[in-house]
Amino acid sequence: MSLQAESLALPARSPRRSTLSHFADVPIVPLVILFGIALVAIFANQLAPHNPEIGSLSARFKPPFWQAGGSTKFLLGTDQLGRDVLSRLIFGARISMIVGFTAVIFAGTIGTILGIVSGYLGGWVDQVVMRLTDTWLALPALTFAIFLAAIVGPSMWNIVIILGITYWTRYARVIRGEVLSLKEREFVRLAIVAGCSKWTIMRRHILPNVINSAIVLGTLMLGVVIIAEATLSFLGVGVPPPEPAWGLMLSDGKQGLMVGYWWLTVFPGICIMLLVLSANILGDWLRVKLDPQLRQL
Amino acid sequence: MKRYIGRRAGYSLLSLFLLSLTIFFFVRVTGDPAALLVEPGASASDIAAIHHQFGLDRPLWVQYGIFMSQLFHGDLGQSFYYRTPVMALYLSRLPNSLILAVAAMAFSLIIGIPSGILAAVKVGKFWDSAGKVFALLGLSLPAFWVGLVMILLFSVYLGWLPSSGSGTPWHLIMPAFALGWYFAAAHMRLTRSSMLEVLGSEYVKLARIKGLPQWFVIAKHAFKNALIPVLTLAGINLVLMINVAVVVETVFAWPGIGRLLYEGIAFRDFPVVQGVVLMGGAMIVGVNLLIDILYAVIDPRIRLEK
Amino acid sequence: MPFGTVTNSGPPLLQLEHLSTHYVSAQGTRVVRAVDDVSLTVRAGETLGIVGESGSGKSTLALTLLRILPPAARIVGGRILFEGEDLLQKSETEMQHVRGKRIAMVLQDPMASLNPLFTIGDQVGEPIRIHEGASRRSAWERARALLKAVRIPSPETRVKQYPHEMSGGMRQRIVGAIGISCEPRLLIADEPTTSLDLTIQAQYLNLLRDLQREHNLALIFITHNLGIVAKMCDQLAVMYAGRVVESGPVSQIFNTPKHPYTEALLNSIPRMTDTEQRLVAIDGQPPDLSALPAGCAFAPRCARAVDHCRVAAPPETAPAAGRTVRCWLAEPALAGVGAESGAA
Amino acid sequence: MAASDDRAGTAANLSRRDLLAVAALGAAAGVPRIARAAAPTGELTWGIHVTLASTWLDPAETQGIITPFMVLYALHDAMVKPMPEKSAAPCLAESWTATPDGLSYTFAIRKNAKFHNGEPVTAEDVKFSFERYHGVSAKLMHDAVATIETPDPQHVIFKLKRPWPDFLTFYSSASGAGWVVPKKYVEKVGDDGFKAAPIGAGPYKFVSYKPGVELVLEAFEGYWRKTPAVKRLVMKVIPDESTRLAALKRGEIDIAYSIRGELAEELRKSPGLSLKAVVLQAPNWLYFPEQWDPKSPWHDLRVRQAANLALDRKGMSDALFLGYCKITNNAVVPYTFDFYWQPPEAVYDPEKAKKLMAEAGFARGFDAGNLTCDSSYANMAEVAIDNLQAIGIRAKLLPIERAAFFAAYGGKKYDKGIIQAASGAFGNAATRMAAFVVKGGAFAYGSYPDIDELFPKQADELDRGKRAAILDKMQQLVHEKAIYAPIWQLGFLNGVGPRVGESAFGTIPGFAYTAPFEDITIKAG
Repeated sequence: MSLQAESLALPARSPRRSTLSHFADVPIVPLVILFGIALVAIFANQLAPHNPEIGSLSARFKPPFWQAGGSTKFLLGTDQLGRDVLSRLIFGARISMIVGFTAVIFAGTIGTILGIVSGYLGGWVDQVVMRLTDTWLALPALTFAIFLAAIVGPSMWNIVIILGITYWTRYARVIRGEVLSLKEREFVRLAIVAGCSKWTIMRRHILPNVINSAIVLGTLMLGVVIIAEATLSFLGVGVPPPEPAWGLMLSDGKQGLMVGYWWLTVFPGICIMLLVLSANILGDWLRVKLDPQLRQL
Repeated sequence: MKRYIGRRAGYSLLSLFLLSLTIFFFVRVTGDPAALLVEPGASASDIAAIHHQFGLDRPLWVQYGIFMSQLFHGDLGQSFYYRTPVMALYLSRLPNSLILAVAAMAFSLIIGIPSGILAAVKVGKFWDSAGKVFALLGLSLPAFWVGLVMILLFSVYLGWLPSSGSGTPWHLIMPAFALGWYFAAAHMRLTRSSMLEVLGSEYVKLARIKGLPQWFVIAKHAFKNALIPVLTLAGINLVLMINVAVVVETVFAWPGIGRLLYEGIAFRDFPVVQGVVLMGGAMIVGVNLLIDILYAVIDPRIRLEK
Repeated sequence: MPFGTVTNSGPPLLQLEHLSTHYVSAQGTRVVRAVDDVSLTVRAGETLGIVGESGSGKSTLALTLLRILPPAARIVGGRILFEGEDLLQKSETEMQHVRGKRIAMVLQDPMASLNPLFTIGDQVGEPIRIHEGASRRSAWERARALLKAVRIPSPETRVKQYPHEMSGGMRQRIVGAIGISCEPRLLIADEPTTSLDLTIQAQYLNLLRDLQREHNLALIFITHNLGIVAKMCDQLAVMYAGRVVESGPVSQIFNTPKHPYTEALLNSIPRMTDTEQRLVAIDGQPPDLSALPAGCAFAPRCARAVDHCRVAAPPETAPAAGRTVRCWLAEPALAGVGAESGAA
Repeated sequence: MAASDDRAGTAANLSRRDLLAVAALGAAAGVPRIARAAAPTGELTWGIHVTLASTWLDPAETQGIITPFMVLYALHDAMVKPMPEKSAAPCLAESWTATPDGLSYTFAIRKNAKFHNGEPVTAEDVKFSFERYHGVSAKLMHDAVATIETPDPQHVIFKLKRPWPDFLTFYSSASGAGWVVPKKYVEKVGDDGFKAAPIGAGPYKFVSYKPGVELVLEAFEGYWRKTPAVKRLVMKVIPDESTRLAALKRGEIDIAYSIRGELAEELRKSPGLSLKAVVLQAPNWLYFPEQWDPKSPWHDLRVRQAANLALDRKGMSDALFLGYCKITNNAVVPYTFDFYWQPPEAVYDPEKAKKLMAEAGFARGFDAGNLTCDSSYANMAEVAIDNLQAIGIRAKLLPIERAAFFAAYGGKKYDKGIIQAASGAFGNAATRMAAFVVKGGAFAYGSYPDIDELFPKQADELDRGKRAAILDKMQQLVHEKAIYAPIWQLGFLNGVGPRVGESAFGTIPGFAYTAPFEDITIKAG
């Protein structure tokens, strides 16, 4: 047993570990936050006091209830169109979760498959995939987003597709690297000797061994994707209004910052921050737990 | 190694060619620049006139041929919107982008590396958590928001720094920080984990067994090894910074390349989009080669594999 | 056959008294007793072998001696008397003067033990420069001499080379050279041969033995290979679940093992045709060090365990001079008492 | 002349703060201030919301959008252009006459009109500029004109192929053809050279330009109308609205274009800053492309009328534009255009709207599909959707990036649901009808025969009164059939800093930017 493993993954990794003790040191707070956001997203209809998309122009810019002029009718105030900020945050949780998770899964699926195929088959397949990732890197995410938005039109699902298509390369690179080292391992060689087909080996032997890395990367990418979603909104090609996406709220509300309508950006900002922070802390933990080798983002 | 680099360069040229093809056709699918140069309601003949002026009335493959032959002569064509050569535009913006990227990179490394090391050395202690939270905050807040809050705080309330524009080092501080923070976080993270890995390595253990003082172990045996992945990432990030700075450039009215590209897309200025993306691609290729060479300088394992 | 010209005489060079090192998880909820109440003695020039399965605490014990434990580990009790001084009372700076100079250590992975970015000469000469304040040049000279001492051909060119240019056996010898560079009194070798093939292994063991003789070194040899113990060691300590379950002169233990675990280990020797092979002959799994059973940690795997073994942990007893054992069966009287109290 | 140049040189080397100090000193010392005609002093800085393009420096490139004119008004001058006093004011042309048959226009050039290089503006320059013009309307204009005669340097005669009532409209405001550049200089330096260092006949001369970043201009003391009061103008591109306001608050800029919504409120509240609102010649509207489909609810006039009644234009304007939008109730024709017809005032009456819906058989409302709009106007559309929802018309917002939106709008891709759009195109009521109402119009998804019938009649009508009557009738029909639901003419809100005396915002009706530049002053003291 090396010191490295000990220092990173304490307590010592003895082969006989109960599943429970495996998760004994899980970071509780981030997990609770993520579950909380997920619950809010699921029960948004029950939780939200108002319709998130419909407001009244006569009730614009009401501050949160504890400030002068605020009322308990709108606990966290109202926005530029008189919509309830709390309700929008609650429904925003749903959109952020859907956008975040599906985009990450989408990107992860493409990237993992291409990474495995490219890493395992090598040769011209590898070259094509790697050239493709090079090309992708040269096209900034935003360029893509606007192109795609122009072609397919903006919608929540298109944003998911855009983010997925943009970020698959990170998976491809990491997974490919893993596969290259897995290829040299005994069990893969044994499988080859045993006469398994390439596809069987990739599916049965390689995939289960890289899935941990993909999960860790996915947790870390969740944050990246959510920030990217907000940035696309800032550039006017994000989730279209009036959907209450957090990124859109942050971007729409930024105008109010200078006027003193701080609640328009601070609340969605905190929500995004909590979600991304939690995902990242959890991702860091998972990385240590599942895959100490995975260093790059 | 020369042959290796040569082959790599060959592949990179291939990706650049693919990129030119992709971007050329992609940009033409997205819309008609003429529609943006006239108000809605303009006549069809007006629009046809613009098409003719820009050469958009010719077959696509002819347009691509012209584009490629110009490219061969180092000419990226003429901007539809600015009516000036794209290369000149690009070069006029490049210094700004470079200054911003280098300053942002300096910020991110100056903050990222020492605090990453600190977080790794004091694992599980206050500095580790502080470093982690600082790192993750940079990742958790969109740059446009950080930028606006900074303008509000340092320009409007405190009056210390100019709100926007370029020209003096004072103008550079806020955009460089806003851009650098996100990357600082990434660099700190990588420094931390790479440092942890190196600190957990057998040779660092051996160095401590030798009785070397802690700081010496960190400074000599750990730092240099841990730096390699960080430098690699920094190299790639430097190029990314040039290409993705659009948000920061927009907020701080910093006249860089990100903004040029963004406007190019918004105006369907095909030559600008093609030019900027290709130049960006060329830079990434260049930096990747540079990293390979740098690697060889730092790491004797590669240097000697002739 | 145990080798050893030095007998149990003279003052102890190193004396461990009830040493315990625990790993504590970040939340403090889990405690792993990696080293638990270990007492051992090593005399100058003597070789002590420590054997045990993976995770039995051998390596942690070695790191405890040098106090280079990972942050989560705590030395929770005991004393480490080295040449009469308690190492646990020393400051970190004082410890730095012990490490490398008075106690050296050879790690198990020669491939990973050398920093890939520095030359061999630099790394071999480093302890000399640090501990003896030697100049760069004289450290370089000494490094060359050391390479020669560990029988590395053409040391003049080798000092200028980088680790990746060496074979595994050569690297392990270089690590050995680093170990003896400041002429320490005690050398700890943590499974130094696991990653070497058989011939090189034998060469390396011979080298270690020669070095030991030349420098009158005390050697602590951590291994799971009883064959090597038989070849190299004077004394033997068998570790199980963080504790020393049996210790004493090698010949005595080999002839009359007192602990069922030791017995099982010895029974597995004939089947070890490959030195790489792990101790798979014993049924069952090593215990989870954070959730040890109430009684003897070996009881669940012990064929001869009685009820009492599962109730209380056996104390360390001395069945003969220079020998210790932790087993109720070794002390039937005690076992009987235990059985009564267990029945009551 | 030499002395004044020296003074100017000294002033240019002083920073703005120094100049203020000097000015204050002057005031304190009681030096009598000369009313005008003194040398221009000081510097003003603009924060521009769009990207400055090189093409804006050359009137020959003028496309059909209004933005280039923010620069053209400073650098160049036209024969005839919209000015505060009238929409076709004599500028480089002192006067003009048209023959009764509408086939010949004679312009007399102002004698003291000079280019920045000191050379006089001649008939040759005017002819050259017209022929050189290759902006959007170039073909239309070049085709209409048979010959251009220059009997002497002071006179130009345009001979048309056939009568064209809109000639002067296009020559004066709807294109760049009437803006004059120096022939000799352009021929010497070429088109690219000209864009790199343009010379015009406007009140400000070119100093430097960084593409997309910054334009610096300096007062031209030989300008015919008057000597500008401000020595230097700097136009800086600051794309982000919040940043523009921050820069204005800090005094980094003096005039900030386009400050909307909450930021406009903040601007209004900020001491020392003032809000200047201008009504653009860009009406916004909702369009119902399904109205020609008998199966669609929109086919029913009452439904379209209900949609009209449902829009709370006033509330929307108050909320989004501080009430500065002009609610004309004319869907596509701006009130500043020739042949504009004023419809009855817009009414907000959701109750009546619901009643109409019920009468049309939609008491429980209906799903209207998407409301598609240019994403830069999504905020407006969000309110419109709320308004429509209140009377049971349920639509989903689909904001599309500008370029894609107009391409698809013009390509007749949005044939379902509702379209929210706007147009700031130049022209008059007839040009707007052609594009948005009558059969074959670029943005007309259908048409009504009675309106189509009227259109060719007005085009051939030389009598202005009769033509106006036809166009009035057409606009009235558009209103009565509720083809559109007009929203308003957009209020363009800008910020002006404390140092600015006269900002020249809103002096030219329908023009969004500061002009004429020679009228702009820095506050004394």
